[in-house]
Amino acid sequence: MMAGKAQDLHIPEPSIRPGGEPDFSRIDLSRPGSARRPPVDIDAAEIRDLAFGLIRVLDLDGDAFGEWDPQLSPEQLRNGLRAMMLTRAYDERMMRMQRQGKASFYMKSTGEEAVAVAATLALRKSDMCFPTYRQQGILIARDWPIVDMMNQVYSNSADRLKGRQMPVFYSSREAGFFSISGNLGTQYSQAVGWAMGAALDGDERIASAWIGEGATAEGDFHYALTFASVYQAPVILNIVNNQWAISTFAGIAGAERSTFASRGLGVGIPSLRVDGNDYLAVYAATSWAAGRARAGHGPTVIESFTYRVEGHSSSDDPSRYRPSQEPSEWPLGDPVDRLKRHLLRAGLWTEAEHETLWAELDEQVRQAGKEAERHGMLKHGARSDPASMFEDVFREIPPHLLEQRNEAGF
Amino acid sequence: MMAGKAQDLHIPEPSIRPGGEPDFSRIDLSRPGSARRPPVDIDAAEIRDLAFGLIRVLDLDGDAFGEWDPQLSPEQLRNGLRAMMLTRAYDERMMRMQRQGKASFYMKSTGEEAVAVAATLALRKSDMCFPTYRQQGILIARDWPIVDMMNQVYSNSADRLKGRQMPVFYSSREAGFFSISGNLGTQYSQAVGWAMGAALDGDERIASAWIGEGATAEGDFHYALTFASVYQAPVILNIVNNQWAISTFAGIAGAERSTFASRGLGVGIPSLRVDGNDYLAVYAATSWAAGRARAGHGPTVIESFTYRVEGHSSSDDPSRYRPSQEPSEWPLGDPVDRLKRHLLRAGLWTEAEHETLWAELDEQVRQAGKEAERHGMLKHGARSDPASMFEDVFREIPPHLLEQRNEAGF
Amino acid sequence: MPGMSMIEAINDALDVALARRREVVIFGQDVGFFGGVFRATENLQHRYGKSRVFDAPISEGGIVGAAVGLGAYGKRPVIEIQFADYIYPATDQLISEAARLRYRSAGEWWCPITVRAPYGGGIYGGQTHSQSPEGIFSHVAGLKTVIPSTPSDAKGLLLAAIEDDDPVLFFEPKRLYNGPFDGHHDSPVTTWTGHPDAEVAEGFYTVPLGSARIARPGQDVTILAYGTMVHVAIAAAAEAGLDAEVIDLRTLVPLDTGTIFNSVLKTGHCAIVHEATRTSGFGAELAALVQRHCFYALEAPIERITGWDTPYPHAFEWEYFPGPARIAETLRRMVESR
Amino acid sequence: MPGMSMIEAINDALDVALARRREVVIFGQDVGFFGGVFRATENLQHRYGKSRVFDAPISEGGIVGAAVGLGAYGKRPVIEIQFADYIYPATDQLISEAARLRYRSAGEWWCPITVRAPYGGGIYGGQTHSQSPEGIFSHVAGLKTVIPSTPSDAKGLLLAAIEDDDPVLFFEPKRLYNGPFDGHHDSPVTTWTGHPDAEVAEGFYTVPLGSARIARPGQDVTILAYGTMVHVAIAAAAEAGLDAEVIDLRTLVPLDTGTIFNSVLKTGHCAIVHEATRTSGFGAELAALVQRHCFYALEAPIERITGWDTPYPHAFEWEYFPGPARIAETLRRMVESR
Ligand SMILES: Cc1ncc(C[n+]2csc(CCOP(=O)(O)OP(=O)(O)O)c2C)c(N)n1
Ligand SMILES: Cc1ncc(C[n+]2csc(CCOP(=O)(O)OP(=O)(O)O)c2C)c(N)n1
Ligand SMILES: [Mg+2]
Ligand SMILES: [Mg+2]
Repeated sequence: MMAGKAQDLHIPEPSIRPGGEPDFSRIDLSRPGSARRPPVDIDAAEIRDLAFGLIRVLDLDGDAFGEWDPQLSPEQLRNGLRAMMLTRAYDERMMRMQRQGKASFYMKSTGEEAVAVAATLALRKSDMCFPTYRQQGILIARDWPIVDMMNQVYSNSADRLKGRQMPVFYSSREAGFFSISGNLGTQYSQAVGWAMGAALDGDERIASAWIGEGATAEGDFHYALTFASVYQAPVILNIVNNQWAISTFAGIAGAERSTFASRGLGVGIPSLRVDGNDYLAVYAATSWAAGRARAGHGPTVIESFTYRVEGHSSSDDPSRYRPSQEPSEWPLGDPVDRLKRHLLRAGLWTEAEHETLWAELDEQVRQAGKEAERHGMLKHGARSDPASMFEDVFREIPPHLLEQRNEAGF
Repeated sequence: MMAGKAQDLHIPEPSIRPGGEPDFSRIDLSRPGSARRPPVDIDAAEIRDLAFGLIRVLDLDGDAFGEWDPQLSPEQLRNGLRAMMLTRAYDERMMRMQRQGKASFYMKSTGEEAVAVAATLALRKSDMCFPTYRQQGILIARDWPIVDMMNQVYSNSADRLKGRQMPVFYSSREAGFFSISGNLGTQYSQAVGWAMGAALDGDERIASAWIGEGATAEGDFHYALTFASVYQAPVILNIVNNQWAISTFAGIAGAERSTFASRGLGVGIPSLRVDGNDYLAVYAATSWAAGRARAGHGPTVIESFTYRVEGHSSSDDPSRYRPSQEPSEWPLGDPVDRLKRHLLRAGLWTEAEHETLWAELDEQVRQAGKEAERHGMLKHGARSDPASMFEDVFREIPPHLLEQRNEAGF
Repeated sequence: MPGMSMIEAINDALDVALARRREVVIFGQDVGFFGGVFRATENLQHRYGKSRVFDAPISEGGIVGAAVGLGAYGKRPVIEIQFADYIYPATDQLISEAARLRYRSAGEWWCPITVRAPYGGGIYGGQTHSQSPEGIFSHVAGLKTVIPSTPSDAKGLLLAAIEDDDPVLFFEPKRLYNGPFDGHHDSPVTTWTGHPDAEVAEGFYTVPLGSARIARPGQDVTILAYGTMVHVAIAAAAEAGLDAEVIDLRTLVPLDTGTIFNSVLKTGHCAIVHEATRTSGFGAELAALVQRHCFYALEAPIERITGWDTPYPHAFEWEYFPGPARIAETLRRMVESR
Repeated sequence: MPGMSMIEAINDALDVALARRREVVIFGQDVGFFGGVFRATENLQHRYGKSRVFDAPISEGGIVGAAVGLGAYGKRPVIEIQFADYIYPATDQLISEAARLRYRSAGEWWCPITVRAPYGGGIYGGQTHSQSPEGIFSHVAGLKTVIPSTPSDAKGLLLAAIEDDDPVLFFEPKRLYNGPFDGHHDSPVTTWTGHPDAEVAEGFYTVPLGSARIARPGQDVTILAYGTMVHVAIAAAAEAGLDAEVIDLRTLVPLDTGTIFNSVLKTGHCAIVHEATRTSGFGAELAALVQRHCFYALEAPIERITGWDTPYPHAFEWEYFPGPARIAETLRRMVESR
């Protein structure tokens, strides 16, 4: 991996472009169960290797191995599976609705459900999440009504965000889900600030933030790591390395020379790298980090190594920049499928139950969809009152906005 | 060094404040000569330890040890000593002049001369430097006329920068010394851009940038490391860890949990940590990094571990925030003194020669000072033509600025 | 002279610039292999190679910082900020560095960079894909700001920006990329095909920075506009039944005050339209200048028809947008007060 | 009621705020043990402890980002940007986040933060210690901008800013920290001692945001000013021998247009002074508003006397600064045109 001569600039390039055969040979897969699980009060300096390895619990057959196995109860496992499946069912329907012109935009999280769901269910419900647009699984894991999410996507009359945000830019204070920004990375330093507040108050709650591997190049990523280290804030800093940032492969974010988890080492934050498609590994890493934070040992960085199975968004066509069969050849499998196998192997689940659950979730989503559509869709039916667009710029509407509202005829 | 409980926020604090006894016990001093010198094409992953150690060549008696000894010729050694001494003599005079009201502001580099001088003399003269305000030693090492520097400090009629910049914000394209900004950190990503240009052109020249440990918390530091890693730019990224950022100790920049050199590891940049008061160590590390860059192996991070002996600037009074005897108890000594001892030990220098050189340099500075003062000083005597303040906003003066110049009566 | 859409004209300008000057390098998010999310750099990496056109990390500050360094080295970087809404992480490098490098070094270094960024609303992009930040940068001494409204101007202005030795912010009205737009969002979408301003000359040409264009000559009232709003203003004037003179500023800094003042001295009325929020938008500067220089000719107050002082709301895009109805109503009120 | 300098009044306001509300936390570069490079936070860490007043990394973006998070948690952060010139790395967190959090979450979260920053020239600080960036932020919906001109207002406005549940930029005229300044830089330095506006009431009080102050009543001409320029304007009017009404805006957003318009309707003349560069400075907005609302009362064009459209040049600070001579000359020309 050394650069070429100085005589030209090194421009990283994925191993294969459309038309070629997907190549995942560069990926270094450690054996499930092989990573050690240190005590939560370990010094960062003693576990630098964990930032370069890959913590895995489940093998591809669904068996669990090693110290990181979180030993979840059958109910916990089935809950996790259900939340991931509901997330997927929700994504499927909403993208279909977008294709039908019912929403202006949509973003799926297919293949990355564990990164949101396991990382949420390993937290307490009162912990605060600072997600990106690709962690709808958090809301679902917290049993947030999907009809409410749909209302937001449709910007309809029941949209709690009053039509102000693009689809999928959810916000739910009640669910501990911070308002999604459109500007990448900003939530990261905010999460650290929130956690600083919790530490100041001796509050038991901790914060957890997510960022895409592409967005780690933003300043806020650096600010967050620096502040988290300096003030030892009780925060989990998740990096979702799904290999792609729109059309740009992770090499342009610096993946050629080191792991994203290793970014934490430079400021002495304990940093883990986990198989992001392994529900148990993500769960275990999150539990460990949450334990650290709650015991006053400060922040943890967790890179979840995963793969963006679908296009970036409804506006994207990934076949323009990567082989279309790449997703199906991703060597770390599918998180839903892997957790299902685990349940099957353990005799806690059957194919029939699985089918029934899919049908049930599809129906749940369909019913929610019908309910949401009754409240309108961006270009059809009811929206919020347009006059409300002048509210919430400030706590009270100042005179110049009252005048403008008047001018606007509301 | 683990944090306290989550029940309060950890706020780093220096071990001692004014009134107390300076305490440098936390400083881990490796034995000179003990660090290995890897080949320049080494993979970053194999030398992570060098980012946590301390490369030292000279012991405090002046003897040189180990693989990092750059084996400089007597002339090179004496040149280095001379440039450091001239830098110090220059600083002494200019601060005195500032105290006399002849300049509005001044900043010394006392104790940090090696970080500029050795790191410059190990480069080629055609290499491009992107310094901070504390590397006047670069200009001096490149034999730039100190009278020209003084003209800038005085904003006088001979100031090439036409009175536009505060004192010490030099610029010299001819000397390969990039225009100093006032905004911390910005030069860092610019240096990487410059180096990218050189790589694109197959130019043999490389770039070297400096930043204070305090300013590493800025976004540009992160941008620079990321871009340098991604594009394998031929650049040396120096971090001058002089322990203080105005009144703020390095712990607030993250020094409690890791070294500044280790910041480079997260993006896979080979990173060295050197004794910044050891001329030979700084020289050797720079040569190694320059060799890497010129051979097409990309960037290097170098933390120079040093100490800011004086106040931040002429506006600062360090006795308000650190024990006044701290500077004299700094365990890594003085770079001028240490190089002098080395020359003495090697029989290449005598106390008498040293005294003579001081006298000569003092005189040189005095003469230059007299010459500069003849061109005026900010509040006394000649300045540039005020009408020139409307020039160089753009390449050509646009109509609205012509009008404003008119309005201003020029 | 084939007809081109604005995005094609921009792509063509970049192509010409790459061919013409070895120093031109293009980088930004997704601009390499993929050709940009709006396709502005389509095929350019393929044609000129990875060293001339390449992807950059998601780091606007780093992109501009690197561009400043590349410019100091001797390159002529043309960088893309994927949406103007994402320019803010680069503010320090733009304001403190690019804008002041020539000045602070008394001409030793300068910053021949062009920053392209799609701006403006009309695509249901909500608060982070719709902004018009031009007013902010027009306040900064040392930056030029350019905004085209037609394919042929887009090409000529972009080539002029790239040729320029000073930093130029080149804001592209994304609503016009694929067709002209008069503000009637309910009408069928039209393309640039057959539009007179879609006649784009081949090869190299420039439209000089600092010269406005009379997009529609008229006698009753002067409308100052740029970007998307030029087309909307023309439609609004027609709907108001007024013989308006619509001036397409094209460059905000430096500003062609001559063309503006001459028009207002003639019509005695001045309306200013922009999509950006009103307070301290560039319309404020225009109003301040016009009242100062055409004071005795003005028959009515200068009016600003702009986006409201709120973020751009996704579902109320068209209530926010200063569309033809709002403009026409104001125009009518202005001339009635005669 | 002891006399206080402005910096003492600010320190006092912070002291009162810390004592009054547990949620107030203060952080920024060098504000902890040291008490700030201008001494605004002197003794506060000592008094309230490290958890209430602490140093921050040199990372303006991080400081504001953390403050937004702390605000979302329920704290009320008061942060210091060491010089307003260094606010730009925080632009994205200010514009994209702090300003829009309440809006985009429809009120679920908000941003009760106060950003203090010394601004303006007059201390030979050159291009990076002299800037006045208020115009930029006044364009951003969701931010309030406050600038005091006296010790007693500084305290009351700062306390109001801290009490406010929206993000407030509080720009402090550093040239006024230790004494009033009328623009005569060659005159002996004066302190606030004995100045009527240095009478600072004890304890908690607020000066409401959004209300201007008539700093000097008059009949001939209205001068709109804020910060340092209020004092300069008063001196200039005296030197021009005019009975000027000087309005100290105190808050730029929201703006007290009533006080402004009433004055101009009375005097028929309006001059605007600020230190910031002219083009698209806040003076542009003021001129646009005044011409719109006082059109028929205005007897002469509104004039702006401002910093030039150049960076702030170290050696030519006083040629750059819109001092009393320049203002007086303009005032005279304005009323002569009567
Ligand atoms: C500051 C900023 N710059 C650019 C963008 C445009 N943008 C939106 S998503 C995206 C890719 C993000 O990739 P990554 O961080 O890897 O997250 P992923 O989409 O893979 O989940 C880009 C460039 C943005 N939203 N904000
Ligand atoms: C963006 C920015 N923020 C803050 C400052 C104010 N400032 C000037 S020097 C300084 C301390 C810098 O410390 P360090 O980086 O360690 O360099 P040193 O002075 O020790 O050489 C600060 C905070 C600045 N110049 N620019
Ligand atoms: Mg990604
Ligand atoms: Mg330092």
